[in-house]
Amino acid sequence: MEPLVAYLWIIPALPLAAAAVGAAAPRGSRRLASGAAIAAMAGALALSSVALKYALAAPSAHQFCNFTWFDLGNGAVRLGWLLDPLNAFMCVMVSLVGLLIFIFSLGYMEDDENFKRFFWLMSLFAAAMLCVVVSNSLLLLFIGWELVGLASYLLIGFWFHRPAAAAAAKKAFITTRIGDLGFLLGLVWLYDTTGSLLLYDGGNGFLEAHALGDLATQVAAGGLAATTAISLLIFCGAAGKSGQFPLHVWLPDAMEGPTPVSALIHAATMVAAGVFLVARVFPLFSADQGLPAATLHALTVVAAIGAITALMGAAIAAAQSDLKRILAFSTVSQLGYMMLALGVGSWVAAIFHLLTHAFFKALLFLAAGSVIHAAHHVQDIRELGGLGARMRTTFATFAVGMMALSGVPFVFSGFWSKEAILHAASEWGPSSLPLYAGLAGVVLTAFYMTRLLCEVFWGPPRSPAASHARESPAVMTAPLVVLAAGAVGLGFLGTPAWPWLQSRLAGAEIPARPLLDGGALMAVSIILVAVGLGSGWALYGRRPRASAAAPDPLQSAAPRLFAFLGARMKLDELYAATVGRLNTFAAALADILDRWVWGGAVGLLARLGEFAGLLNREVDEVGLNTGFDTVSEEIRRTGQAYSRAQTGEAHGYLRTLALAFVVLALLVLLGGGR
Amino acid sequence: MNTVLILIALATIGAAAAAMSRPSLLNCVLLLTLSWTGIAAFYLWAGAEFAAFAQVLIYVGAISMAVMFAVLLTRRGRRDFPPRKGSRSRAAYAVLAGAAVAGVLLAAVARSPLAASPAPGPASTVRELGGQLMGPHAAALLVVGVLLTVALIGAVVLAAGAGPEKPEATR
Amino acid sequence: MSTAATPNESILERAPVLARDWLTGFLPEPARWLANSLVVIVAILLVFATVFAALTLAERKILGRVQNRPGPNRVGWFGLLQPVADGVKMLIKEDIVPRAANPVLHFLAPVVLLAASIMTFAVIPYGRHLVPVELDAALLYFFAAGSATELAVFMAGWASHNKYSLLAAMRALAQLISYELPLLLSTVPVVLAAGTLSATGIVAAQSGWKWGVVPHWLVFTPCGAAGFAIFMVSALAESNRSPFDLPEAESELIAGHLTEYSGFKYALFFMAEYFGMCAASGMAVTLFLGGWHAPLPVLEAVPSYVWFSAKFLALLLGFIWIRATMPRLRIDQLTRLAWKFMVPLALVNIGTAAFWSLTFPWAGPLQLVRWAVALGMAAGPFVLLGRGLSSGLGPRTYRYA
Amino acid sequence: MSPLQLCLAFSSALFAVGLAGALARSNSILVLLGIELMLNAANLNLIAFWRFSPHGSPATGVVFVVFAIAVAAAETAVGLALVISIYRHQQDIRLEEATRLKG
Repeated sequence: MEPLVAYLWIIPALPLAAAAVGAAAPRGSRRLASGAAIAAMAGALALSSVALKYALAAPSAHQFCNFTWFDLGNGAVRLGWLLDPLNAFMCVMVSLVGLLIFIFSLGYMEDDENFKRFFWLMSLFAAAMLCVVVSNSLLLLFIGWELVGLASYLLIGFWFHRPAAAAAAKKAFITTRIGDLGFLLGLVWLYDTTGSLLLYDGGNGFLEAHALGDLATQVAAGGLAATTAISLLIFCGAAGKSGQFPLHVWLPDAMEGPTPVSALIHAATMVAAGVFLVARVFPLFSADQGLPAATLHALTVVAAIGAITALMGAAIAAAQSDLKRILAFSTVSQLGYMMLALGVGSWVAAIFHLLTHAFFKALLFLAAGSVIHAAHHVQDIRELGGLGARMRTTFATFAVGMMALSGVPFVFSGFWSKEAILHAASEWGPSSLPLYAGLAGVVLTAFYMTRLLCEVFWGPPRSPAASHARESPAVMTAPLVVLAAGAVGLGFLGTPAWPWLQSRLAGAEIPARPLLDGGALMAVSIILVAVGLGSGWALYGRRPRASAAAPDPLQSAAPRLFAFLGARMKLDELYAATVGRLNTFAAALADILDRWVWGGAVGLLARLGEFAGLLNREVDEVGLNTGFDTVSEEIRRTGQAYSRAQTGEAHGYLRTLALAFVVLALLVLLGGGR
Repeated sequence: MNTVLILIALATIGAAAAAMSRPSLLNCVLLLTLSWTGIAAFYLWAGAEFAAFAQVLIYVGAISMAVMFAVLLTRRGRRDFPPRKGSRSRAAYAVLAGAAVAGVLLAAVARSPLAASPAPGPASTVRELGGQLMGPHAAALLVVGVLLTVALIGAVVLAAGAGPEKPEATR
Repeated sequence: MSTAATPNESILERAPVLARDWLTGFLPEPARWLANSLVVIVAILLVFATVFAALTLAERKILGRVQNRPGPNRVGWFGLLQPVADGVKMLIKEDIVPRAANPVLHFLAPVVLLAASIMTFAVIPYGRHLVPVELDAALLYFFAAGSATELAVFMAGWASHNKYSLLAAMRALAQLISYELPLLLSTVPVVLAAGTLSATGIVAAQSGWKWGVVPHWLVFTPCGAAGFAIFMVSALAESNRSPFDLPEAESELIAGHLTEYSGFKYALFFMAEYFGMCAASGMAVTLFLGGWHAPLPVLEAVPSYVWFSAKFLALLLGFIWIRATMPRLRIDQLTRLAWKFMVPLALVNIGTAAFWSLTFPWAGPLQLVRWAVALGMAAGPFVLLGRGLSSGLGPRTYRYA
Repeated sequence: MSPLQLCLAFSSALFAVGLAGALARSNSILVLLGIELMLNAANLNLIAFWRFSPHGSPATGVVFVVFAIAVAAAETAVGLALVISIYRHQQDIRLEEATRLKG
């Protein structure tokens, strides 16, 4: 029987089929659409787990199966499917989280009339994400990448009748598009130099030694190595999709979509795609490490961007008042951590953090979803409060998620994955700045999560909706519990003492280090978490805010900083000021050019033609006609003169004849005509 | 030899001159017929019998008849009987022109050194003439045949054609 | 095979010539030529005058007998002196000339007519040696002289200054001109066969007998027979005889163009008519009936002029016979007969003559084919055109002048 | 004066008479006949030269005359027909009247 990889394409195919069924089904068939979606997701999960078993059987081998999409003259475009531990783990994560979120949305989207459309869009998204994950060719990956972008646009703008949602969808799509442009350029450049976009192709895939070898030697412009330049271009795509520093502005606004969408797309999967991409082509990124002469290493750029994003995300999250916006900025910050991990060279730590983050961030979002569902779509934390007593399970699962995210030691997965990143950062040669940024991030994360917890769950209910909140139905709380278990359990797979997950991912046995090895770094991080939690509880726990209008303790402490952070560091305005104005200026310039320069020229030509026509008529009228008239008049007059000779008098003719004859004869006779 | 010629010449010219001067049309035509017979007589004197008989047969027999009919058909009234005022001067001019032409021709004849050959003229028999007609002049004969047919049919059509209005015919 | 006739030079044959030579013998040489011609002229006039007289009588006698009545038998023995009586009557009748008539033309008309018809006798070969004038283009001369008669008829019509006589002259002219064409065309086959225009040549061409019995006369050839028929009918019309005697028929315009003539001029017109008839039959004999040749070689002994006179008289009797039996034709029937029947027939006859002469060398059975085709070509058109003549005649439209 | 010159004189005289006649008479028919006379004068010349030509050529002269006579006949027929049709239109055949064909 062929190796499993040949059948890998079925995993994305199932949700795609469900999407097709959902789309084709008549409007009202809600049960059919949701049932198909969930069944497809379950099938995908089963297959992914089987694939994982196969992958784990030979962790270091990259099993691939390539086929020709279409041949173009002499060259042929070849795509392919890949199976190795990284793919397998991602497949399982995506399908598992997807399945739980689908089940959750059954309850959440209950009273929405576009129920059917929601489910087939979600399955379309899942199919696209799975395609990105299992593809062996950058081109196929790029196709999936674009479909994911489309699905996110459609889902963010799900309630399109709300202008904010439509604007947010457009913003998300355009910013990610800018990133994708860089990705496409890198892809094209790569294809041009290596001649193949296949990752692994029995030796001549571009990730394999032979291609990388000669790629590294080429020096692109500005002293950058070719691989560095290509990697940076690909990183643009990743930054765009994963919401890294310059291109993160769309993520907070993406919260306009329904909460399950935010959970699935803007927490677990899509944003993680960027990190997965960089991890996937990590050999390309790290190829220039060996070149001492290179002025810039791709990974240092990644690390820098990651650090900046982590700090900035955490800081802004602390000053937000909207429940989902706080979680969105927390996601931005955690993605910054993953990029930081990649930058410092450990893609295994980044992927481990990605997996754990997927579980507890999905958990937090779903819990927020159930809160919003219960509080009749009130999202402002200042108006919520006192929900702990009213929504027991949601409060409990939210607390687990909060502790995992902020990295409460030893029990929760968040601590182990963040620990691995900090450990990798500490070992990074060039500079230790990323380490300090990471540590600062830890404090801030702990602080804003406790602030969120206190504001929402403790204190008096500050609005009628909050006071009427009831616990969500079982169909919503069950996935929360499963996710909570995942958030706790997953951590134990990757502890330094027993690095099972890391070794599987790396394909090589990583030596087990004693649990408290490097105790100093671990102790420092534990202390920082405690400081964060304490300060959060101090400001918001002890004296929870009495009313919605009450000033925020942080605000009273540092009003200008708080306002600055509240306004998302004014990045949107900055962009508007720079890119926006540039765009309008370019448009105006084009308009002027078109109206005056080209239009002018055409107008000129038209007038020229008109003038030529006029000139022609004049010359014709005056010059030629009169000329002809005079000439013909002349001819007519001479003709008339001659015609007068023809009198019609026969006698006259005969007489002239006779006389002429006589004259001639005389001439001949007298003139001696001999 | 010459006396006969002179006689014929004088007779013919006299008849022709008389024909041209008589006021009455039919008398003119008859006198003309007489001059035509005079010409036929000259042909006989010159020895060309065939030409003479042809002249008599065609001119005296046929053409005179046609002219007679034409004259009879176009007799409107006697208007042209009294000589018109313009005709006096025109006759004078005509005679003058005729005299001038005659004078020039006679002068030319008198001065041209024509070698007179007293030998009796060649006798042309009808067989020889037939040979000539059918030989070198065969084409000309056919053409004349066609010409005659076409002319005569044309004449018939012209003359017999219905005029724009025939007042006197129907009244 | 044809046997050439031994020229009969018997005394009788040469008698007239000898007589003439004896008569002119008395005169000196230069005048002899003139005398000869004078003798000939006088002889012709005498012969034909007597023939004219006899003819008037014979015609009235025959008409009588045909109409079962005796005819003139009062004057002289059996009416023999009737012509003399008529002559005397004509001479003593008053010669009336209309006042408004053009006296010169009025007198000149009969003279020209008689002169023209008498001139035609010059070329007819009466006997082997009795040819008044030996002309190369004799036939052409005969028709040239014949055509002069039309002029005289017009003069008569015009000079009498009478509307009816003028109209009658025009109708007579139309008839004469119409029938002159078939007359000339019918002689073309003869000329084709004989190869010459001279009368003696034509007669010579008809000498000899086929199988010793059938003489070589042209009348016995298909084209010759058709030619002879057309010639006779046209001759009848030319001399204003019987079926075509419209101009001076009593039922038409009184005496036609002769109304204003009386007395001797009237007689002259009649004499000219009879001379025309004689000339036509004489030429017919020369052209078609072998001139003075005897019908059988055995009869060669009989002098040639006897045979000529016999045939000549036979034809004259034919004329009179036709006059006795045929009804008169209307003017339109007459002209239609000429233009739609006689002229086309004559033209076709020329075709048959061409065929006849071209196929002369055919031998044996081909001769039969030749005869059959020639007869067909002669008879066919005759029948077809005949049938076409009276068909399609619209109702007569009378246009009153 | 040799006979030939006499003949030529005769024909020239006839020609002149014809011309004078054509010019003098106002009646179209007589003008036509005048021209006819001029034609016959030409024929006279032909026969004269044929009669007195030195090398006794075959009957070309006579052939020419025959043809000339035939053509003259055709011409007269057409001329008379024209005169008759003019008469039918104008009821008058004076030559001065028929001036419609002018420039």
